[in-house]
Amino acid sequence: MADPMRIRAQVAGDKATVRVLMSHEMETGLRKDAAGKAIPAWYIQEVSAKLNGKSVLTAEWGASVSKNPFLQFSVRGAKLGDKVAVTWKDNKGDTRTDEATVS
Amino acid sequence: MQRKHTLFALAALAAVATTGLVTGCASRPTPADLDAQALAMIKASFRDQGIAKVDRLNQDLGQAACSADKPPSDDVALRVEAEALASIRWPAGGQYIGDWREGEKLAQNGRGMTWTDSSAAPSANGAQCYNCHQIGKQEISFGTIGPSLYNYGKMRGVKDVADPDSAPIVQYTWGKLWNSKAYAACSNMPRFGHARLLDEQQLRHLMALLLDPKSPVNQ
Amino acid sequence: MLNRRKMLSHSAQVATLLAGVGLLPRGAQAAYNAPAFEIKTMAELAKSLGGGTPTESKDVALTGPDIAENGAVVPIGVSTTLPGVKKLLLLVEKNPSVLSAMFDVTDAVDANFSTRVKMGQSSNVYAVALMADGKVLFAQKEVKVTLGGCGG
Amino acid sequence: MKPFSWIVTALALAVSVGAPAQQKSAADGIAEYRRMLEDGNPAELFEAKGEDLWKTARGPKKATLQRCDLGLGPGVVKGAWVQMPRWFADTQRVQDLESRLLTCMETLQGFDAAEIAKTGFDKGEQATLAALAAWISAESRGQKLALPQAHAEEKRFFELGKRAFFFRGGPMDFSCASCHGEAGKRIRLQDLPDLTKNPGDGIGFAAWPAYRVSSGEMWSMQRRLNDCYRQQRFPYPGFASDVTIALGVYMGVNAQGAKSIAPALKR
Repeated sequence: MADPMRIRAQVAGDKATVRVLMSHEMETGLRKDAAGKAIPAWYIQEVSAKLNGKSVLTAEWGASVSKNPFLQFSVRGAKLGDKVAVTWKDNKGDTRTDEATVS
Repeated sequence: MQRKHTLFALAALAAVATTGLVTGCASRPTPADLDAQALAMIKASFRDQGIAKVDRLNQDLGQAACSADKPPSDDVALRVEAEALASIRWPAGGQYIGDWREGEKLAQNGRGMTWTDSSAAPSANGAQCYNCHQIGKQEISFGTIGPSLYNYGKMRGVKDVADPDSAPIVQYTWGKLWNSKAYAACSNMPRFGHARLLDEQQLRHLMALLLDPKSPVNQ
Repeated sequence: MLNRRKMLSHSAQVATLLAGVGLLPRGAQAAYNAPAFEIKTMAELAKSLGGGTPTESKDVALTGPDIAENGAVVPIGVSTTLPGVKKLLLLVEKNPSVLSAMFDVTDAVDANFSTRVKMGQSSNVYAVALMADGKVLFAQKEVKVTLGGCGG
Repeated sequence: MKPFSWIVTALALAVSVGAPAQQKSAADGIAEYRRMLEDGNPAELFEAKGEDLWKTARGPKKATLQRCDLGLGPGVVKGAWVQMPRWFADTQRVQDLESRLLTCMETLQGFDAAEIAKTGFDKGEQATLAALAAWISAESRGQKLALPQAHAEEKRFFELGKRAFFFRGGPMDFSCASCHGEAGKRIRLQDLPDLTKNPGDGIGFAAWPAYRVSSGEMWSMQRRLNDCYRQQRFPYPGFASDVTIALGVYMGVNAQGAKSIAPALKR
């Protein structure tokens, strides 16, 4: 079971800047282990965000996004106390959702 | 056998070193005490791993002489340099120069001799040069622990490595690569020939990189 | 500024990229667009041409370092102030798979995203904006990846 | 940001000039790269994990670490990191953060400290140690290093650490001082702090633990020292062995007064 994300959502004028750190290996499938056998690909493919339950962002990633990924975006019309939820889904079907309050 | 015994002795020493207070030497230890305790602590703190064995901690004269925050006395330094100079093996058949392209590859390669390397053979080692020196102008990722070697041969007026006029600098460069301590007792530079980090052929390639007028280093 | 020939060559590259990725006018896919992320080389991409010619545009911004101290983590940002942008893409020309990330732009977010990508070697990086009217605009910059540490 | 102007500048520098300017542009480029990474250090992920591990009942004794004494009294975490390594009366030893955590995990939670010390980095309870170190150091973020030197053993370990720092050995004749004994030097493009004095806020000892982007791992000071010795071509230093702790005392006391930014982000 994957570790929680770190989500910071800070109001700046009429929008909130959201910074997300995800705990994930983002293994490309191109690397070999010490024994020389290929390490299977394991990476986040889909990322989405909701503001108070309403979808605001969907993104698709490849294996070339860095390990323990960072994502920054800005949600329009977000106010103090609003809830920002971020969800990722990887190529093994594992998924995780975490929520933060806009501050 | 032999080594086992010394190890036990060292372990005992180390125990003293780490529990010095308990065993009652609450009065300030002398610098000499501390030297002995430090040595025992170091020997007791490391273990063999892969090709990196604890015998790597056994210092020779030069290593011991250059293990303080102050340089060694002049006479010790001179002894270290004399021993180092005497240790230099000059290349078979006076053949000093190889292929600068191979030299560049070696200079770029920073691998070798760690406990994660499988072989200690020269063929498994890089020459580490760019870690500490600027060499070719095209490589911007270079270290500054050593001086820049850009235009090394050109600046020393080497137009033809075979020219007798070039002999002194050619020989000095070989000697510096073989055993840097021959010219500076506490040089930070590894002794590539003396410590068997690189073989003669590899050293020839580095010589070419530095001295061959056709090498990009001298353009 | 880049001269015209350079412009065109960049346009061509991006055109082949996008054609291969299957993102030109054929419309957006709902599910994860696996083929888009399987493009291996520029040559592979060149096989499948098509779609409008991408044009370099000052209205698309790509942020990233000139030099990356480590290719494992290269901070890249893509943004545009133009109305009517549908998708923003991040491409690394010399990666085994050129497409790194693809963001759907909605009215609820700014067309401005930052993330971090792996780069195997120094390469051009492209920020591409797919517009509602089918136009394809891009910005590009070279990011140098240096060999760090002791190379060991 | 105007990508093209960047490129033009870069090209201009690359083609026209000699070493000095090129070095400058490279150094500036690296500085710019580091600035871009400042926001969003993945070490945060490990801090969160570490805080959780500190407060979770674990081990054979099903206990938390909340009564662990890091030098400022049982359970006091804030400010503890910037005063370690230090003398601990209960163990009669000078201990750094990791060796002290081993003591607590053994006495409070019933783990086998020797077993954990033998475990490879990032595996099993070693991963726990790395996360704990990330959180504990973060609890002293912005504070100045203030290692105690009152106790005779703390003074003695400083002296032992100094000697270890200058100890030359191995097939390449390296000591810690080979790379860290002088200011303003680099390996490749990496600046090398002079660890024989205070190298400044958030530099050297005041920057570890750190998240290593090259491996995507959280590195404690123990792991940092272990890799220094690997690159020094030395044999393998035991985890929490006296030489690593003595070096911690030497570097930490030299950096006295430097602000800690741990856990930092490193190449």
